[in-house]
Amino acid sequence: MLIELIFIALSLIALISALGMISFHQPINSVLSFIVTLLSIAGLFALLSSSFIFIVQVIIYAGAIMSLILFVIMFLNIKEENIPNEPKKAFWISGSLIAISPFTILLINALKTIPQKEATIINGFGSIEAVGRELFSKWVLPFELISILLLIALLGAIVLANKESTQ
Amino acid sequence: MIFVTDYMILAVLLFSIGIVGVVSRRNIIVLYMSIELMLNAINLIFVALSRQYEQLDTQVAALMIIAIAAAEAALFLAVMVLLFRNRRSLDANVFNLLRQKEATSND
Amino acid sequence: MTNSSLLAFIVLLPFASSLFLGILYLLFQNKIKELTYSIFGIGSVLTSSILTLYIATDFFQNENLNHLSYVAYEWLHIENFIINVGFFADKLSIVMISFITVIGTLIHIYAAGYMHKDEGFGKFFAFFNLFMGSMLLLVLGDNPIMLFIGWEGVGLCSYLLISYYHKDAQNVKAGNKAFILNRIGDFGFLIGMLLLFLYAGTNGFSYGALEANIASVSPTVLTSIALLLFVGAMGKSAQIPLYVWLPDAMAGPTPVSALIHAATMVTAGVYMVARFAFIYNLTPEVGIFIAYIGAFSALLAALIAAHQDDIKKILAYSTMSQLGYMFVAAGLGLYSGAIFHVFTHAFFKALLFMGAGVLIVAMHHKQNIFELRMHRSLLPITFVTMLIATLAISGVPPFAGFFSKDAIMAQAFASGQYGIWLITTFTALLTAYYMFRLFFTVFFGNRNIHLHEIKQSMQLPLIILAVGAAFAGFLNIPHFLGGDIQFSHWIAIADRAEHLSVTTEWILTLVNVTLGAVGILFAWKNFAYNPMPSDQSVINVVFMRKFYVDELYELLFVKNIRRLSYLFSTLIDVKLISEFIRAASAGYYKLGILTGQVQNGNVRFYALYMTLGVIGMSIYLLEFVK
Amino acid sequence: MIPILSTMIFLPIVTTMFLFMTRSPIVIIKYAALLSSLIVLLLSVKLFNNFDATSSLQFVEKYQWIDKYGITYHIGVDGYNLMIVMAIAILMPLIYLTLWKRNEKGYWYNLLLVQGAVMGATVSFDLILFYLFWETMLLPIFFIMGLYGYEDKIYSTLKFTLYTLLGSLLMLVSILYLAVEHYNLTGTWSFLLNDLKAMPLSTEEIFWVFAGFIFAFGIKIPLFPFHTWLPSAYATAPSGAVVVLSSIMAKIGVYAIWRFLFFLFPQMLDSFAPYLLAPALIGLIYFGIGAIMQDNIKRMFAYSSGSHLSLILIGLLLLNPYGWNGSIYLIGAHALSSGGLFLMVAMLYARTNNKNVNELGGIASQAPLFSIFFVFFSLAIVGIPGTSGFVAELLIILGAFEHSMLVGIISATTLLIAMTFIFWMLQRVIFGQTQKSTENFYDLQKNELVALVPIALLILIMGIMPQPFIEKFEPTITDNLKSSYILEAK
Amino acid sequence: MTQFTSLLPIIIVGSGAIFLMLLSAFSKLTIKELARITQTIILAALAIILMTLFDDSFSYSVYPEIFHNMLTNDSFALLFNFIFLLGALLSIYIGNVYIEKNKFFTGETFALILFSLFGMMLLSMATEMITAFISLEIASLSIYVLVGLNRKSHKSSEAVFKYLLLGSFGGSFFLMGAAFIYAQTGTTQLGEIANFISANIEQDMTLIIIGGTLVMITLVFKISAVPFQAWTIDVYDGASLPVTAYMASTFKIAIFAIALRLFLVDFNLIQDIWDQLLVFLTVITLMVGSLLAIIQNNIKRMLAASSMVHSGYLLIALASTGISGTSAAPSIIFYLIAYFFSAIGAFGLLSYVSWDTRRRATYEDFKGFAHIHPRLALMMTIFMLSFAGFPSTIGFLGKFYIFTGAIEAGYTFLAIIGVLSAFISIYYYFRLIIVMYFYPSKHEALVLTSKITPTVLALIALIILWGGIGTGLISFLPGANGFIEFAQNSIASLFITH
Repeated sequence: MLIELIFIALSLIALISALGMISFHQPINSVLSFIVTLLSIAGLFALLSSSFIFIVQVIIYAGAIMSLILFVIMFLNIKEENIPNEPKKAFWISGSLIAISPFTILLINALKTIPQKEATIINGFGSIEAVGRELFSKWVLPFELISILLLIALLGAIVLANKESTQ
Repeated sequence: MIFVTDYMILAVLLFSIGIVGVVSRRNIIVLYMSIELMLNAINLIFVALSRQYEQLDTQVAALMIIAIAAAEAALFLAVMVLLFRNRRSLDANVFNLLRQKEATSND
Repeated sequence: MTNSSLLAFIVLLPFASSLFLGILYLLFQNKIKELTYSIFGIGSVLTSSILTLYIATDFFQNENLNHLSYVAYEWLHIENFIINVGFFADKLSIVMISFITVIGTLIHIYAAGYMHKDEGFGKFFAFFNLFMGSMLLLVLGDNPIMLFIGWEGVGLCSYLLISYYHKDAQNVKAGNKAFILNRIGDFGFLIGMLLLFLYAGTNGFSYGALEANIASVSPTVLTSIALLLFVGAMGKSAQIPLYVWLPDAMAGPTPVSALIHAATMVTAGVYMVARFAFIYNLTPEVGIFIAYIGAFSALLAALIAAHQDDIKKILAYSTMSQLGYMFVAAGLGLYSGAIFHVFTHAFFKALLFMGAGVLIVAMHHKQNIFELRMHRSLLPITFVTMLIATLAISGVPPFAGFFSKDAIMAQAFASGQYGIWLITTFTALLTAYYMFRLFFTVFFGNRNIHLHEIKQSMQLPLIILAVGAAFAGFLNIPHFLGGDIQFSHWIAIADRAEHLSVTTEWILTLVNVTLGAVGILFAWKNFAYNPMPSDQSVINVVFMRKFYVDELYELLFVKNIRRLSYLFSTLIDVKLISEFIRAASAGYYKLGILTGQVQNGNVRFYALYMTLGVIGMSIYLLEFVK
Repeated sequence: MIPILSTMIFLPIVTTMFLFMTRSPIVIIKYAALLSSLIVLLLSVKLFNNFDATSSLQFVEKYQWIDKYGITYHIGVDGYNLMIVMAIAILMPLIYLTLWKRNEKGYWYNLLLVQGAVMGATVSFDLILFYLFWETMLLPIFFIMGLYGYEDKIYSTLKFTLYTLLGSLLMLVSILYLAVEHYNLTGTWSFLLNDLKAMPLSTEEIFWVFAGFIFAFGIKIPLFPFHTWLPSAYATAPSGAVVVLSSIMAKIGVYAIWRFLFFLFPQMLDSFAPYLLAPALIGLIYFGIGAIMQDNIKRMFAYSSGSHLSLILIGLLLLNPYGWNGSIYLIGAHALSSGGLFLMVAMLYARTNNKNVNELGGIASQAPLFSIFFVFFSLAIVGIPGTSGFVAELLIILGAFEHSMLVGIISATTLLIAMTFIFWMLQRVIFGQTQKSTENFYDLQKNELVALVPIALLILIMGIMPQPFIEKFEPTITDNLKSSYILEAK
Repeated sequence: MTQFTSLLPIIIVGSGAIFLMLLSAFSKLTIKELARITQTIILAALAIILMTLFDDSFSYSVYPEIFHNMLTNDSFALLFNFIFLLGALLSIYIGNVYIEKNKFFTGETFALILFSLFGMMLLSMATEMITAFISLEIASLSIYVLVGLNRKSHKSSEAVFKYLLLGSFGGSFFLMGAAFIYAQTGTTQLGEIANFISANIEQDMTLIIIGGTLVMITLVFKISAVPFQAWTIDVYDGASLPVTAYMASTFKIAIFAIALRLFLVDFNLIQDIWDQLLVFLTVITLMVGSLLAIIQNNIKRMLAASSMVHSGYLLIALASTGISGTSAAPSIIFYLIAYFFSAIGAFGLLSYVSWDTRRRATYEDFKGFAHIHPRLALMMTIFMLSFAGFPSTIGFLGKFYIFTGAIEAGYTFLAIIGVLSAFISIYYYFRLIIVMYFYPSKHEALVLTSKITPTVLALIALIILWGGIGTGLISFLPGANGFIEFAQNSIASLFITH
């Protein structure tokens, strides 16, 4: 009973904050509300008894990446005039929300075909060592590739953003 | 009764919201975050799937996706900096140098 | 028994020499003497005329020799369309070629004098020989195709010779006119010929084979064939309605007018009708039609001729008129009479033209009869010979024209075509009138005029021809004059001759002679010594402008076909189709510009397109998800 | 034993490549071009002599090319393409001779290439091979027109190219469709003419395939409504290109109808002849009349050759021996006469720099030789007896009358129509007073004379004794025809 | 050992990339030397591939005990890797002038090129969806960066922004699709997916279908099919020419590697679901692509738009696969080869003649080009003809092959539409030839220093011609035959089960 309540609460928060994220005018506000979304999703991870992902989500995502964004926003010291004012924003958002509905409905209907299963918490499932074992046994190749991917991201970020070589 | 599919449905909703964000906003930062939102929704599905089948490999997949998201984040921020340097603006509409100019010659 | 391959040589010689002369001329133009040209030019024709006479004698000597034929080689052989380059001579063609070659030779000799000091001397003789060759081929060919080849050949030569003085665009126009009208005739002729093949040519296309098969053809088809073939004759022999080219054809040098447009080519139509007697005998109604055409042509020509001032034009119209007589005869089935008139007419008409040529040269290339006025004693030979010719053409006994024309009119009367008889008789009166109008006007002038000197080579042929014009008639003396039409008997064509009682014949003849006399007297009154120049009254102008037929044709055909051409090539092709294509491509391009608007450079719209695609796909897939 | 046909195709092409690689000077190029084309001419004479009228396909060369798809290099000569092969072999050297003054390398290269290509298209018996040559022969013409053409050249070049390519692309679909059907039937790929004929297709399948082909050929010929590229192309193209276009390519268009449509689906051709006959007849008159009011002499001849090609097409569509032999003969005859005439127009333009009929004139008094030849070729076009044209037209008209009275009469009008504008043109161009543009009009040069005399002689010979030529192809064609259609005996 | 050799090229490229990265960071080598190093690395990889390239078709899983069937090496992958390496090599060779003259090319550039190669090679071998996506991301990210190399140019930075945004937007659908497929099959291994489908084909396949569709969305986005095409023109236009050449010639092909694996093998049985969808996509891609291409004045943009049209042709073939007919699948490979050579040639030549400030970008700039650079113009003509599918070029055989496949599959109308857009393409390809040849030259001749570039271009032109008319008679130069054989082998290897 408690889980239901938590789930409903978290999902509502997630949805609302997500909507907020896409509708706030100030980037700072949307970043913050996005962080709320991420955290609530993290909570949902927890409900799905995958503790490791939960941790990663909280630390890396909500923690690292988002603060990085905040940092960049500060770094660029964006002023009001730099922020686009979007008069038709509401119209766009609502319009596209309606427009997208077939897609959403399709996916939801499809998911309905999955056999129903109650989402109870299993202890020990998705613990760090379990996931780690999986990661280093079966998923070793993708793991290596991910490292290279991050390397490229790093390199790319340097190439794109480094200042001195532009003049 | 909460079923695992409900999580997935929520994820689909978030995914759609992400799409809506990409389509309807002009602020580059928001565009970026909408894509992040989509990735998160996918993560949620993956995790729910691992709960559904009680398999771990989709959780690993979720990890991978987080990493991918991080990588993209890095590039995004770099590009943002680049763009902002060039044009002092976060408005996606400003960046339309490459639009189709009126073609002139017709023979 | 002669070697029939001689026939081939008769045809070949002129062709060969014409080719030779042509090359010679192209290589050296005027660098070599006129003599060389004339030797080859005349020599070839002379040789073939000698050969002709040699063969002709055979025909005279042994009665049972009806025809010679010689096949050179196979020209075409597809299915049963088998055409040989073959030559065929029966008495008809012998008559034709003998006077063609003989008169041809004379005119060649005459031309050598006439064309003296002309820069195109060699070219002229090349064309002249080419003409002789084609004409002989026309007569001697043993199947309609060969005839047609010659037929077109002579047309071509007349084109080339009419536009001989090509510096003046008018002459070239005249040439075009002649050739185009001829070709219209040929168009009909060709169709008729091909139909003839398709319906009667199943075993062979030579005259003999056709004659054998002709009975099997259905009458209606036969009628149309006969008509179509006659269309060809209309063009070639300048009958209504295709006659308008003949007067303009006088633009060519006078020998050309004499040879082509008087003596030989124009009579090809008559020859053709005679040659196809076996068809026309089966289609008498067509014959009547032909006769009427001939009669009206004769009348019309005579009427116009009476109001012309240009000497050559007068002679041209008189030619047309005489041809009319010939067609009357042919149409009414008196082929021998027709051919006989061709024969006699060749003499006196050639003579007339050559005389006219002499006058023109003598008077420094004037052509108006009122300007040509002189005293007969200045050119005695010309005067005498032309007198004979004029008498002959006016049908005054005992000159050649009298016999031939008289027979024709008699035939008309005999076969009950009184209308035709009336017309022809009236035309006879007119003929006498306008010919003597010409004669008196020219020769009864004052004495003191300086003349250009005349070469002997121009005088001599006149005399020879005069003899012919005077006595050729006696070859075919009708019964009521105690003869028995030897010529008609000898030539042996399937005539449909009608016979009259002797008295009727006498009456008709007397009528003709008196009418002729009246005409002559009338002419004497008006034109001897003090000619009255043609007045400008409306009717007269109408006559002089030849009833405005040229203008009518111009209006009806030439203008419209040019309009049509403009419509097709400019309006439809350029304005309509091309513009449409242009517009279509331009429209497509515009569409492209429109499509280009999606590339508005705005990333959100790009995402939007993608999303729309996604939504579309989802809608498409919704049906699979229940 | 050298492979005659392949040599005739590839000698010019290889020559071109060699010259291009070695960057030869223009003089060498000229002589090389002339030499190679003369060799081709010799070979063609040899071919003509050894050609055996009784057997159908000869001088066959057949190699696997792209065997994965059964695309074969299969070439040969039979009664249908003999005339065109000869025409190409004879005309090309003469073209080179008359264009001797042109000093642009590109011009010569492209002419050599097009010679090879048209020869290939004429003799190939594999549909893809044919398609390859058929498309490739367009390219040199495209370049010649675009590079050395006259005013408004680019528009007309593009128009011409797009027209022709549209046609051939649709033809490609037809070819592929046939091949696929053959594959479904037999399980093996093949584009050989012999394999693809007599396929059991449904009527509307055949109809569409047929339509694809006819569209391509119709544009090339050109058939009546598809002709608007023709006048502009002829008007702007330089003479070399025009000669090739009118004397060779257009003929290949007609020939292709025989080679492919007749061989692939005779019944269809039989049932469709009437519907094609109508536009052909219209074209005959339409082009003929259209030519009358043309002041640009090249446009005039464009229309005139359009008219004659319609006649050739008519002869084909009559589906009787007279018509067929006639139009095959006319292919040769018209190739010669129009070739000669266009060459002379080239000389005319080179001398006067003027294409307007009304501004020419008086040439006869300036240049007798030139005028004689010009008049002669004009007469040959008109089909005066004694020239090769007459024989062919006679046969076609005869066939037309055997077909039906109406068709006969309409096709007989060619006697009149051609003449009306030709003679009017002669009157204005050759005769009359000398104009400003023709004041210093010099007569034929040696090389030009050398080029023209053979054509003229050939025209005469073919006119005076046609049988030796006709009997080369007549037997095979008549037999083919009879074996394919039940001819109602008239 | 063969296991190792099959990995060796990838290892060489990957380690080479890292090596270069470090090298460019810590050493003062000139760009020329770096380029030479890169070339040697690629050549080494090529050499190893060449050892097994001509074997008849084979397929085996690479180190299954380590990689758990996430990588497969087969003729298919081998051919693709060969093309990628060749593409990279040629782009560097051809672009050398450009690279030397423009300062924004640094050591990192080559590192990124190698990284992208690394990604593409993995992509062609990957048989597991997450792995495939990661390799795709590796390739994409490095190419994003390559697009944005020229930081000074606003266009370039705008291009990278759009590419990055839309790329990751489109990419996310792939993952969603993977998730859905997992949701039904419980696996992301391609082989097992195939087994699952064939095992219970009669059951309801909703999730797989939708998953497949979502994956397809990403793929059609990458090959820029309408309506996912919008990014193409902008990105091609914004990127610097050697990069454009590189991505145009290789990246699209890489996408087809995974697409073929998925749709030819795994979704083979349920493919007919997508038929109408694909047909629709094909038609609008061809139409809109043609429309966009004719209105371009900038050659680069024209080629970009025309690349959509070429994707359209490929989609024809893709739509024709699965159903009866054996030619459709190989025809894709063959067409890719044809397109590869034409594209690398055309873009390469473009980059060669416009390295400097007096850029030749538009049709206008190419007026009279033939009169000052006849040989280059000739090559460009050959490339254009090949693009247009003119006979006696390899491009013609490509189209020939695809249309044959379409007709064989009963899609005659697709073939006709293809032919019509080929007809339209004549206009914009021939337009370049026309301006090059038929107009007087406005520019003075360029100083074209490099000797190597024209040679390479000439080589490519020869390959294009030989690929069009090359005959089986000459065994050591198989020409068209050889290419067809490659295509058929590689496709055959996809269906080898192990």
